[in-house]
Amino acid sequence: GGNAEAGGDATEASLILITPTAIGSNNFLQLASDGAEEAADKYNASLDVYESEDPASIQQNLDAAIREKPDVIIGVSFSVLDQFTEAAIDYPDQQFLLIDTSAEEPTENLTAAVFKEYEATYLTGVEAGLLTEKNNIGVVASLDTPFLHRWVDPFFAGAQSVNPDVTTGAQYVGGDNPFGDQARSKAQAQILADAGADYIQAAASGGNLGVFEAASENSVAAFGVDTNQCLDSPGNVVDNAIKRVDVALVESVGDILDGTTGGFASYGLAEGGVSLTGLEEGVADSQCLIADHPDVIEQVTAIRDQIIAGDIVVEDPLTAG
Amino acid sequence: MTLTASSSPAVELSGISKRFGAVVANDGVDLVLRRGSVHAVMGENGAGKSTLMSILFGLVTPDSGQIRVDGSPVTFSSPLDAIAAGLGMVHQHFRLFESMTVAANVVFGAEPRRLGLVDRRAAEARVRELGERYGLEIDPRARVSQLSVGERQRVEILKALHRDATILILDEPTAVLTPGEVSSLFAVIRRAADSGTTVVLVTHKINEVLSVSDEVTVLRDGRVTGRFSTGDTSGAELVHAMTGRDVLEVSNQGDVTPGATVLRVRDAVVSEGGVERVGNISFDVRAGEIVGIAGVSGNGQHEVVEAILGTRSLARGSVELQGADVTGWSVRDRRAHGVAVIPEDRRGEGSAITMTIAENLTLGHHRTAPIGANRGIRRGWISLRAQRARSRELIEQFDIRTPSGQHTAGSLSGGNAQKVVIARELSYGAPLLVAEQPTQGVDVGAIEAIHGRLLDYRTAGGAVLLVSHEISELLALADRVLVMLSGEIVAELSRAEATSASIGAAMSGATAPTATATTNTTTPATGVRR
Amino acid sequence: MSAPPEPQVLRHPLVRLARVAVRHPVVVPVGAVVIAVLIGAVIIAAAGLDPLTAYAAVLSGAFDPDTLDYTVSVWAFICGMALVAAIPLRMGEFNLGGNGQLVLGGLAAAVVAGQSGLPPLLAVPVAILAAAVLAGAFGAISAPLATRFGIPIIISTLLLSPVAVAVVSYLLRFQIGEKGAAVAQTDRFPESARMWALGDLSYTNVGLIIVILLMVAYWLVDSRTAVGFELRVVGANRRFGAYGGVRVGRLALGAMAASGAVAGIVGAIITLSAPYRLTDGALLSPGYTFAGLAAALLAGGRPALIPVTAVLFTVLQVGGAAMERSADVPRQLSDVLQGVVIVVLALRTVVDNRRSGEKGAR
Amino acid sequence: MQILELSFVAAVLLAATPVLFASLAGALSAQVGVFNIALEGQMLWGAFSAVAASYYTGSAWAGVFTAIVSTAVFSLALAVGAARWKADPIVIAIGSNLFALGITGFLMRVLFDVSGSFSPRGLQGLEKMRWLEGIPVIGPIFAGQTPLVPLALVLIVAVGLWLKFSPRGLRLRGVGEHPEAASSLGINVSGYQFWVTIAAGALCGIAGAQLSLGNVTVFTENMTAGRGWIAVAAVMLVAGRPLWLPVACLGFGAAEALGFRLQGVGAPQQLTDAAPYAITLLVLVATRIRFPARRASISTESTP
Ligand SMILES: Nc1ncnc2c1ncn2[C@@H]1O[C@H](COP(=O)(O)OP(=O)(O)OP(=O)(O)O)[C@@H](O)[C@H]1O
Ligand SMILES: Nc1ncnc2c1ncn2[C@@H]1O[C@H](COP(=O)(O)OP(=O)(O)OP(=O)(O)O)[C@@H](O)[C@H]1O
Ligand SMILES: [Mg+2]
Ligand SMILES: [Mg+2]
Repeated sequence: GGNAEAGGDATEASLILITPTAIGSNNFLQLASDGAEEAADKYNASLDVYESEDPASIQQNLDAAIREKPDVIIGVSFSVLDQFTEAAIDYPDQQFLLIDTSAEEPTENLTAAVFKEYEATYLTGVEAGLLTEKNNIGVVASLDTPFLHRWVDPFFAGAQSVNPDVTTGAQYVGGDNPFGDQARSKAQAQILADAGADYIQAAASGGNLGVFEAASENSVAAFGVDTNQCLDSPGNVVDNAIKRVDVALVESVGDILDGTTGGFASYGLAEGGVSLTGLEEGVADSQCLIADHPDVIEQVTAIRDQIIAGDIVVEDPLTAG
Repeated sequence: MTLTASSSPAVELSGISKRFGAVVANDGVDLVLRRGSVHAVMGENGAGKSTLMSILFGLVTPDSGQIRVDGSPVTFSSPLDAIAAGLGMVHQHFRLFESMTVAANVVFGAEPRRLGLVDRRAAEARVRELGERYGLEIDPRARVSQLSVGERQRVEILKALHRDATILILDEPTAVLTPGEVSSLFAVIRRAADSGTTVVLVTHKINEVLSVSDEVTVLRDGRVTGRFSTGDTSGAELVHAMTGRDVLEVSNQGDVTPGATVLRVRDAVVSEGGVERVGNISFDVRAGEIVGIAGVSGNGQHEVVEAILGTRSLARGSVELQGADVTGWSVRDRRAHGVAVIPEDRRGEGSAITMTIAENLTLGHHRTAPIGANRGIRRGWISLRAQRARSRELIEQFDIRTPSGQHTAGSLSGGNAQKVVIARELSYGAPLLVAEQPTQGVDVGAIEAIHGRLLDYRTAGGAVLLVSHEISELLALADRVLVMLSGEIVAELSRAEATSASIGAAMSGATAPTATATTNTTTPATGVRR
Repeated sequence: MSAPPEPQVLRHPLVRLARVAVRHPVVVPVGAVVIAVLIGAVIIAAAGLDPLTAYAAVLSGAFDPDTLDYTVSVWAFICGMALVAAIPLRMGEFNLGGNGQLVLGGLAAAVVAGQSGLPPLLAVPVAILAAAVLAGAFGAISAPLATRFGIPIIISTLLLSPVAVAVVSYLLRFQIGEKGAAVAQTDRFPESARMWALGDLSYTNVGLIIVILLMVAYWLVDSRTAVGFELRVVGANRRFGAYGGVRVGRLALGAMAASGAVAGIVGAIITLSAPYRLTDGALLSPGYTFAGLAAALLAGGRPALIPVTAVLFTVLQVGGAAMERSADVPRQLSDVLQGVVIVVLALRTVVDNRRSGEKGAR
Repeated sequence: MQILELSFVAAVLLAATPVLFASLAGALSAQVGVFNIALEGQMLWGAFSAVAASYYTGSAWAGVFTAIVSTAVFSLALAVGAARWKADPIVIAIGSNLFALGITGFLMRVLFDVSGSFSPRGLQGLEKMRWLEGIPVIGPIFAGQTPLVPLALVLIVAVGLWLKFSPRGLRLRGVGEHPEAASSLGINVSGYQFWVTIAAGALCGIAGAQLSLGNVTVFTENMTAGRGWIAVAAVMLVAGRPLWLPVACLGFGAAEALGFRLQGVGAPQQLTDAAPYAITLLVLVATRIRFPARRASISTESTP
């Protein structure tokens, strides 16, 4: 968190980022805040980050932000949707940007950027399906919420698409600190490992570190999310379902500052908004295990292209019901 | 009685003063204790006896004054210092670890060791050895929670003796003992004194002082008002020194004819953990009579009281109050229907020491006028003004020694705390009054007053059930005496039949001679154990 | 021998007044706050930040006229949760299960508001009533657990709370939640089932008045009624209460039910306010339960003091967020300060009691 | 589900170890009559200071040592307040739990400039006892654990026996059971309470260190996540008797691990969340039915 005054003393624009909960160990929110900082740098803008605690404090932060009259107020995640939709109607002169969610009836001053994380997770699933020797894979996710299923169901679907024999298991961290309890996430990864899984997708936010530790102590490899987490635990992470929140945020802010507002941009594999580390430049230096499997990369690249071409449609667990 | 006046002073206290806020508990007290003597300290409630003993034992630091042991000045900053100087104290309120064994309690803090661990065998042997030497036999492995009051007191004395105490302080040791227990305690005290131990005995009971002590010091309002050699004084003189006046013994003249039955107990059985504490007893108490219940502590009397009040339920049988069967009623309903109880355990049950005296006097009146402002719709509300006025009145009427009703009950001396309970219970004006050890720890002047009030209660048509260990109290007050043993009523004695001898005999199981009952056994015959 | 004479100056009426004033129950928390603020300043300064700026930001953030509306609403919730803690505290018990009772209240309110189709004038009262009943019943469970099984209320409430939270979370996720939403939450309630507004205030609504009424009721019951007296008697000595005819079991049941019901009402008010839906976890994340517990402890359960101590925790909570927004001081500092205030207060009351020598004087 | 597998035992033990240390702290405090619910906050502080020290020194054992010492210092407020000044330990504990939550998050931001988690590259965790590998039974259970895991069990048994058989243990128990009685026998009651509370702090320090350098190698905001409260419940469950703690704590661990495994067959995550608490409550209810509370003590005179 904190606020970053970017661009020296004479800033040309102002941004305020509102998160739905404390950033804490939530790497998704962390990424959004990194993206906002990057945008502030790029457009020589000032940036304030307001961390909320609950719906009422989201509203309160939003009110405070509106009083500041910045060029763009950025809201992250589905949790801020209600408040932003209403504010956009009440304050038509204020520009709002929603990241990772979009309004059903958007107004001109409400721009949105959403991601198709499920497409990337499908690809990590494909990698797991190809690599698994025990034909058993799993996921450790923070909570059993519809949104987090974007890292669960497509992973299994991708694996099963290339390896119909694969069996699956999902574990949800829960407890008092679902987004940061590494001890629990590690114990749960251990359970998956004990049950015979050799590839595990980590979608436990701050708890991913625990999954990687479990991987290092068992003959298991893990997949990370959002950024290149291979760097966090070299030798234990195969690949990552990257989500370019930062890129999307920077681009959207640029669009708004240029006067292109409204509507929503969808960032999938086609738009380069989500991807795998293994499909990017510099795989060799990524510390990811996938670098040792050029054959797998080749197959995954092909499937990625099919998805982009629309030959394969990955189901979004959110809309799938 | 041995002559010890000439022996050297073991302890000298001079000019001891102690204040608690506005209260001067000790005011320049001088006290000389001679080696091998039994020294009684007497005084009214709140005279400062316990405070003085606490100072002597290092529990309370005096504001001024000096203590000498064997002629050399000492300062006790904690009981540890006092213990090291050869003092031992048996507190008014027992201080025992209930979950532990007798041996553990005795050696606690001064444990025999083997390989760095507590040597349990040595500890048990020590308890047996001391027990034999002083006539304090008790099973070292028994758990304190299972001991009777008298047995607990032995443990307390053993604790002091284990530390080789040469000066033994006993603060009101007889308040809860039966006559048999008292005489065996006195035998122990004599034995100890004869072997060189100095004993300080705090008590309210003149006859005890006269029978066991060598010297007497009397305190009043924190000051010494008399020093006597027991042989040269009389009960009347001591009472005068304590109270500044002569005290009349009040007694029941048998001049009231009992009226309707107020309390009717039928076939009552109380059991606990499968053991029958009270077995199938029946009795009545009528308006205008005082029925006494005699018995060694722990023979079911307390359970009977609890069953009447409703804090304990009957396994079988019934309790009728003023013609209504109240067996299944709550305490509140029974109280409303007309029963008041002066409980045995005034601190644990009869009061809340952190609340004010006024609040302590309010409980039970808080739903009735005038405190529970019971005018029409104002039912259930409390009138603070009425509460205050009432507490002022009762403090005055019952001579409760306190600066004001807004002080906590915990700041009162033992006897004054008892007066608070008595004041509250008598002022309900309930048709039935159950009084359990009502004069426990109360000074002679106050005993006179309490006895007077109980008689007045009866004369005014109240029914009184008096549970007491004091045979003299029962003889003075009761119209009839029931004697309980092992949870059953073993005798009913009319006023004419009741004598010290007849009650005592029934208490100990009719024919058995009382004095020899407790020799050579580790489980003395104290009836049902608690 | 009498006590050492007091120096002449100390007997001056003004000095006496000052001494009484310093010991007055209202003043004790103030002293604790001053000490806590100083300790906090040391921590801020040690972190290389400016304490004055930080505190100024806290105060201006909390009392900024623009946000006063929000501040007052937070104050109401903290007061409400302080009552939840204070009622059992009076009889010497700790209710650490406010979270579970809060979410159950939210659940009941959400079910009534979302699926009833009640007319506008009825929907809100019925929802609040349902919340009070459900949460009250849940709170009451701890009483028989204590009287029948000897499980202290502090433990049973602590253990029951996460169970209730999990159940509500489960229901939201799998049973009553909005379909297709990214997080587990209900649909928005219809206009008819939203908390009645107070003028054109956007955060504070009729919920504030409800909480104030609850506080007045608690004050009256505590100081002026037989039930309040009985609560305090039982708090001081349970056996004394039982002997005096207090139905301890029933009283505990009533106190825990009332405590739970108040938590339920707070949960209902929050749920029925903007954004008019129950979201998994949203009732717990602001930490009203602990702030309320802290305020109640700080007030010693005394009804008249709760609104005052609640102000303190409101300022720290609302101002803490403002401080982070504008003064670059990590938000966690407000937890630090709250912790320090509570600890210092617990220590100070003791010191004061010793000095005055009046044990337990109220 | 493979409940009887040794890997399950190892997992349960691992999950239970921080709670074991913390509950020993709670049980000792209970024995001297201090109701210690500050375990959560102290453990959190221990976890933080262990990671911070390991980061600065590069040695995990220095981290453990620092956690022990600094958490003992951290517990001073409770020790002084509850033991010396007779303040309400519950209130102090609630305050210090809040303080711990705030200060660890605050320091993470000002010292390391991160929020959420702190696990810098190269942070040293505690070594596992790999040299036990190959030994039957012992190997599969302990080889993957830090030495602190067996230490927890050994310590609990040692403390339990010490309490029962040593003079100081006897006195310590007496202090809790009847402080006036102990003090009238010359025992320094507040001294015992003070030092036991400090020792409890040190134990919570180890608990935290095991959590942040043993179970995992990272510090996360609020990483104790209720484990201290579970320890409080465990102390309740065993009525303060240390020798029973392993049963209670491993019971919790098993309940949790079982809950995780049930997720594998379709149980909702919320069941896992609720299970340890619900089971504890049920066990408390069950045991209380069988052991009715002891009768109130008899007292004779009531002078305050
Ligand atoms: N801790 C205390 N705080 C305040 N006042 C006290 C305290 N201890 C004793 N007092 C007061 O000091 C006076 C002397 O009390 P003390 O207990 O010594 O009397 P006592 O002679 O033992 O009386 P009793 O025969 O009733 O036991 C009483 O007025 C009592 O109220
Ligand atoms: N002879 C003895 N000397 C000293 N202490 C003893 C002796 N016998 C028992 N104790 C102490 O008395 C207490 C009860 O002892 P015991 O061995 O019966 O405990 P226990 O019933 O096994 O304890 P628990 O049931 O609580 O585990 C303990 O505190 C013990 O240390
Ligand atoms: Mg006395
Ligand atoms: Mg045993």
